[in-house]
Amino acid sequence: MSARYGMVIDLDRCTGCGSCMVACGAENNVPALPQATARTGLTPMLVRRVSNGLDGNLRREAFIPILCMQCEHETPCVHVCPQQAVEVDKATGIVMQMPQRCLGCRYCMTACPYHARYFNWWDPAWPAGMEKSLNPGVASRMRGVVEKCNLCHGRLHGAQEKAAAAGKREVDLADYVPACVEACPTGAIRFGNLADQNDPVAQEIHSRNTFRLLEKIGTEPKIYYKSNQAWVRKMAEPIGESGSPVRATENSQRISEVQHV
Amino acid sequence: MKFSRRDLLVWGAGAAAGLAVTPVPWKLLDDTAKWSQNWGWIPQPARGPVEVKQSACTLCPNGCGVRVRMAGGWPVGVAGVATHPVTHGALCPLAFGAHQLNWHPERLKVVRHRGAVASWEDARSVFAKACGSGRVVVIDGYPGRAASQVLSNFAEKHGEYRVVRGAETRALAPFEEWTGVPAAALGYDLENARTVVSFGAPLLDGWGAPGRFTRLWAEKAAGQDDPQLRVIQIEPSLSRTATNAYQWISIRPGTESALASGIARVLLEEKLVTARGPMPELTLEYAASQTELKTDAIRELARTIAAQGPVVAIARDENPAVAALNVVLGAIGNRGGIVRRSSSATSQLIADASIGAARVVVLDSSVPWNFEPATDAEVFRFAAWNGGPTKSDWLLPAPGFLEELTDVPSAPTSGVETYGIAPALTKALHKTQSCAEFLASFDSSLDSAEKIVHGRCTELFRARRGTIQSHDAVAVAKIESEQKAEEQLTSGAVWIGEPASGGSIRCALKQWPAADASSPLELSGSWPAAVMPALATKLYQESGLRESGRNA
Amino acid sequence: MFPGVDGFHWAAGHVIFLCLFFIVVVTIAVTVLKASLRTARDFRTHRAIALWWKADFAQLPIADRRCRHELAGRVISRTCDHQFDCRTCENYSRFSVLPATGYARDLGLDYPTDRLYHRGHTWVKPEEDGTVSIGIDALADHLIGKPDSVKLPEPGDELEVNQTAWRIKKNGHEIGVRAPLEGTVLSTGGEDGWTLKVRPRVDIGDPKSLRHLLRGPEVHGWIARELERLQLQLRPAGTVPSLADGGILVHGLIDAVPSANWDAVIADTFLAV
Amino acid sequence: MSSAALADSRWIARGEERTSLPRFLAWLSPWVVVLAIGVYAAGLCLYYGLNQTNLDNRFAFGLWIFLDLGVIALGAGAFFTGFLVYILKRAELKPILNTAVVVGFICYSGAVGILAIDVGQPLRFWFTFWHPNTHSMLTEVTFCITCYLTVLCLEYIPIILKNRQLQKLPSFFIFEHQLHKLVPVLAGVGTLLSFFHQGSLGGLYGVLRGRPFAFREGIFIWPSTFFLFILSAIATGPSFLMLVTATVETVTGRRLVANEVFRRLAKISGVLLGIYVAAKAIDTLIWLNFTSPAEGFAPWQYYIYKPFGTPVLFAEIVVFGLLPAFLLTFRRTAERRGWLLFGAGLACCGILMNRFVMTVQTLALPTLQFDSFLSYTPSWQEVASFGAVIAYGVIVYSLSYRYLPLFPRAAREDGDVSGR
Repeated sequence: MSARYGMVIDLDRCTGCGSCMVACGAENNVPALPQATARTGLTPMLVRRVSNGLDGNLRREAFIPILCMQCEHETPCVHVCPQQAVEVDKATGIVMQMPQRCLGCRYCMTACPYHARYFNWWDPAWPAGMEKSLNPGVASRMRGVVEKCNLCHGRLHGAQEKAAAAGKREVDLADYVPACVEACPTGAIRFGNLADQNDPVAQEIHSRNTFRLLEKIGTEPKIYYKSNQAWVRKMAEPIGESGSPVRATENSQRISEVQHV
Repeated sequence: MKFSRRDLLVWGAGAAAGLAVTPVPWKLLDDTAKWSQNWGWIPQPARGPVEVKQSACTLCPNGCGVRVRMAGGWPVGVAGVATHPVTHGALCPLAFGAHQLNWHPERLKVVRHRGAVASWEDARSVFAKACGSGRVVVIDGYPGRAASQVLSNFAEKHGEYRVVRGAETRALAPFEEWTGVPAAALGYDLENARTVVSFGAPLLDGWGAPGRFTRLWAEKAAGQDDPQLRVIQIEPSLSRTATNAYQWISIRPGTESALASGIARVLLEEKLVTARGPMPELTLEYAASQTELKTDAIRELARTIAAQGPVVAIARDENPAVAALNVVLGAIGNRGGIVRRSSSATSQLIADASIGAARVVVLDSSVPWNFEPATDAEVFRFAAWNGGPTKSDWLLPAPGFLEELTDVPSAPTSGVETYGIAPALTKALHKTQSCAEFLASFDSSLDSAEKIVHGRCTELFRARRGTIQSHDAVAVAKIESEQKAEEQLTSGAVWIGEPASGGSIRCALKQWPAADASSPLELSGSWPAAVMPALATKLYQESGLRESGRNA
Repeated sequence: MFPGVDGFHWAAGHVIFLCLFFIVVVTIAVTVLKASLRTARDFRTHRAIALWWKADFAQLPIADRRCRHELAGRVISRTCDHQFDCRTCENYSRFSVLPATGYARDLGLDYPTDRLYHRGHTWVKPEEDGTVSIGIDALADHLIGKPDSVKLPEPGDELEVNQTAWRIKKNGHEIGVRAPLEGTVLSTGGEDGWTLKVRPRVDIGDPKSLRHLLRGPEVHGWIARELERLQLQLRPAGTVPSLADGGILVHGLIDAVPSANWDAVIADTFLAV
Repeated sequence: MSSAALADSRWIARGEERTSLPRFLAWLSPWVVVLAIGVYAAGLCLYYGLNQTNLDNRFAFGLWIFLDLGVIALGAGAFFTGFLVYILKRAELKPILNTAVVVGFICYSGAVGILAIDVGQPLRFWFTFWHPNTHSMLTEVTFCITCYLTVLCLEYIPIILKNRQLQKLPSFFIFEHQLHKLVPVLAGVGTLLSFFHQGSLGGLYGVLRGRPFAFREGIFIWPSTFFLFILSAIATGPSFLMLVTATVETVTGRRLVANEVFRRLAKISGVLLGIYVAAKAIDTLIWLNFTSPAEGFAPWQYYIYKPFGTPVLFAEIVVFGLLPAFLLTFRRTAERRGWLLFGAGLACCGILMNRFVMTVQTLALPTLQFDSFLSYTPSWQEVASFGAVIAYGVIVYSLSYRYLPLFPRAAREDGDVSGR
């Protein structure tokens, strides 16, 4: 039976510490290039800060980790890549980017609704000697190719080898934990096999306050989010959907009516 | 034979057509693409088996357990230790890039004397000479370690030993006077608290060992309308903790003391608490005018605080009023409050007081980079990384991340006593020496840090108290030998003492403390390393998640 | 894409797409191949030469494409549509029987009547032994004067009618003189050093085989027009053309009037493109 | 006459008057400078990588893609004229055919040249042929453009071989002659290819369901932009040919093409533009009222970010669509050279604006709640490469005009429209 790996990210638990970003960068040998900016950097896992749009003591912020959404249906990047450098792995549901085959046309980046794809604008480089600390499980990418979150495919590969050595066909999820999931100090990011009905994560996706980003465009992402706060859930909707900034009063239980003199 | 232009053309076309049917052009095409995949100037990780080892991160005094993936003798990845009794597998974001710190461009590789490259011999001879001619002050930023013992032993003979405290320890300082228990022996029993009132303490943003409070909050509070654990954040601006708190009270900056007094007054006036404490002299109206809150809001806040006990108040830094509020709340020595975790810790001299006349000041590498002693003495600073301009005369390269064996005493805010060992996992990249090694080499009568660690293990085994936690918890009493105990600790296990017993502290606070206007030293409490992992710096910058990225 | 490549699977999209693509590629390739093969065939069958002249002819100015019968005054105006090869012209006999109204003038140039003339300013003189002599005519001779160098064909070379027979270099201009007749070069030299002795590939006994060459009144009409054109081309810029009165040409005109557009003069005279 | 000028004059078709060599070189030299700077900039991009540009992860497409789309649209005159002449047998357009082929060749080769810099790994260009994703519009574009550029080369070769000196080589001449006879086949193939890739370039954006500004529903596998791009390209291709020819006539000061040809082109351009404007208006209404709301996007959001307000939409449809359609169609304006060229110019600006908006606005608009509207300014390297393509075009066209029979003399003086 083929697996469908996915996540449920509990945004109420996310404190925006950024551990997932750093762990992801270290796992995937992301170079820290001084010349890169917020718009040219490589952040396969990127924590975005959002607010309810209000000021003063009614203001609230939340953090939304953005990674490849692993779209299941009409995967936009797979659809547009001219040379099959990105494919949905039938066995795992992972949207696999193959930088070795990438031409660097960046069409997939324009196609991705979530801006979860990154181009290597520079050759990767590390301070002298630091290449010794690179993760041997992941090859570094050359400049001119697109990369993104592959759900720590190196780790999946390790787990598959381990399963094969033990004569098992299926991967034990205890062996396959993506770096961001492992790093999250609050357990906000939960990872599981959505095709397995016994998996708690698979059950979680049906709960009331679980949602996905831009659900209406029909890409069926396998990364789910969860929040008990209405204004945070609104963040998943397309811009313009809600019309005006979210009203905080919908969330009044959690915001005390402390007033200024 | 004549060779006409036409012949040349025909020959050329024929050659091209002929070449096209051979594998040559296709092979060349393929090779160019392969070449683009294997550019020589792109560093590729060395392939090889990965082994996982455990140690502890000693970049700050919280000593979180780390699981380090090693390849070819070098660390290639850091993760938390799920079975760690304090962190439960969590780490601060910076730790995930810490394995790259040893190659940080700001790594100190050679001895420097006022900026110029010098040698260890130069440093030694100057130190030896100066040592013989006057008082030596040794300053430690991470007290309680075996290395600290070496430092203090040396200082006892040649001068004085002082410590630099982090903000979390400074917040506990007022209790030293009121209870007679050193701040280093106090901690918070957060696991049993049900309401935590934070006066600006970054509880969810690097306060204490990150795994401890964030995990408690995530399990007991996150996303719940009526959480088991209420976090009330009193802070002027919307911080990460504030936005995730049960309540966020925005006050005027610097009026935490006034608000604490106001809350205490309401608690006592309305008899919301059973414990007794001194009534603050300041009126509620004064607190309201200071904080720019309405008096009703303060009353409401006090009622919310008292509604769900046990309650503990946590100050960001030293704040006697917040400490006194704890007394009023009955949090001292009680379950869910401020507890004494250790009976052994002793009071230490604080370095931020005037150092006095000294010939030499030695700063251990654990001292935060922004701490500059106010002295005319010759300053020897040990550090693994260069944090920028410094007044120190000597910069001595100290071992970096996981380059030396050290032991890990209890974290500053921990409610229980712990002990662990952080073995060196990687060989030193440069000719480095720790402060303890350096000092011990001048006095043969001093025990080395390793010997002290060994002694502590033996002591711990003989005391037969507590448990050793690795995959499972084993009572020390059930461990066969002291070698076994030391072996376990060296491979990442952590010793945990017995939980603090209630009422072990007697607090004698007769009078509400005077408002302390002095703002404490701006010292980074959580990440004293002079630099951040390059990856973290970069990712924070690119994500815009943190403006400065300094305090993790 | 192809079987054997990672992750290959046939799908309707593949089939349609690849079929279309390969049809296009094959069509383009076939087109190029066909053009190349036809080119090769034309060379093999000597059609190439005829085609080449045909194209050159098409590019000649209309004034240079006058029918010989117009030159002789048999018709008022007619443009040649047979590339000056009257041997294949079905209208030749229709017009050749008409009376020539052109009159003979003293051209001041020597155009012996025992020779036949080609529009590229060469003459052909049939010899008794069945060979012919070929040389350049008086006007060309006067134009060039003493050439800087002459590149003659080697004995044994094949000449093709209307193709370059020999090349003359003069004052930096390269002049290709067209052969009036097809045949094999027997010898070179002769009286002025560049007359060719040629064994024609056609039977000169047959009157039809040299029918494309000018003779009699046609020569006069033709040279008169040539002189007129020359005069127009050689006049100093800005002057009004004066009518031709048959003044005697200087030998070596190219040296005498260096300021003229000799490129155009040579092209028009020797039917170059 | 200097020997250089003499040598040069031999390459000019006999009987054609061209400006003197020094004046011609003086005209070329600034363009050569622009080209040289652009080639240097392109070299920087190839050597150091695309960090030389100001493109970024959000603005992954920029000036270059706009240039590609723009010149390919303007170059549509080449295939469309070929289609009209060879397939629909409109022989009266023959005089413009050579110039159409050259313009097409310049546009397509320029676009392919820029694409070679624009991709991150140009050495892997052939991967698309080896692992094609048949679902991708870009695969279709790559295949068609590669094939069509080959076709254009094959159509351009006979024109080159007609040069006075090259024609003297019998093999060249005969090959030209034979190839020329087969050009109708190539025109047919070119028409097929062009219809597809002009459409696929539109489809490129239309399939982006993650970019609501571009996303369109469509017919079978083709979104509506597929058809709109074809329509707009064939509508403005002839206009661009008119502009080019008129510019050459102005620069050289001689009449090259009969007025009748211009009027014919204007009529074709105007009528097609009218159809395009109508289709575009209908498509816009469907998109704003049905497609976007179904995806959850509020259409008014697209037009609140300046400078992309509703005036842009209005300009695109009315000022650069409806107006030139009228100017080109109606006899009274079409007969006046000034109005005619004004209309043609508007049509060309309109298509450039459309391609610009489709590229830039699509990428600049936010999709997620927490996205922001972004802008981007091209780096000098991008601008220089852009300039190089234009300079390349001018140089190639100037050389072609000077040395090749773009407007055959015979056809002009004989009034012989069948001239080869």
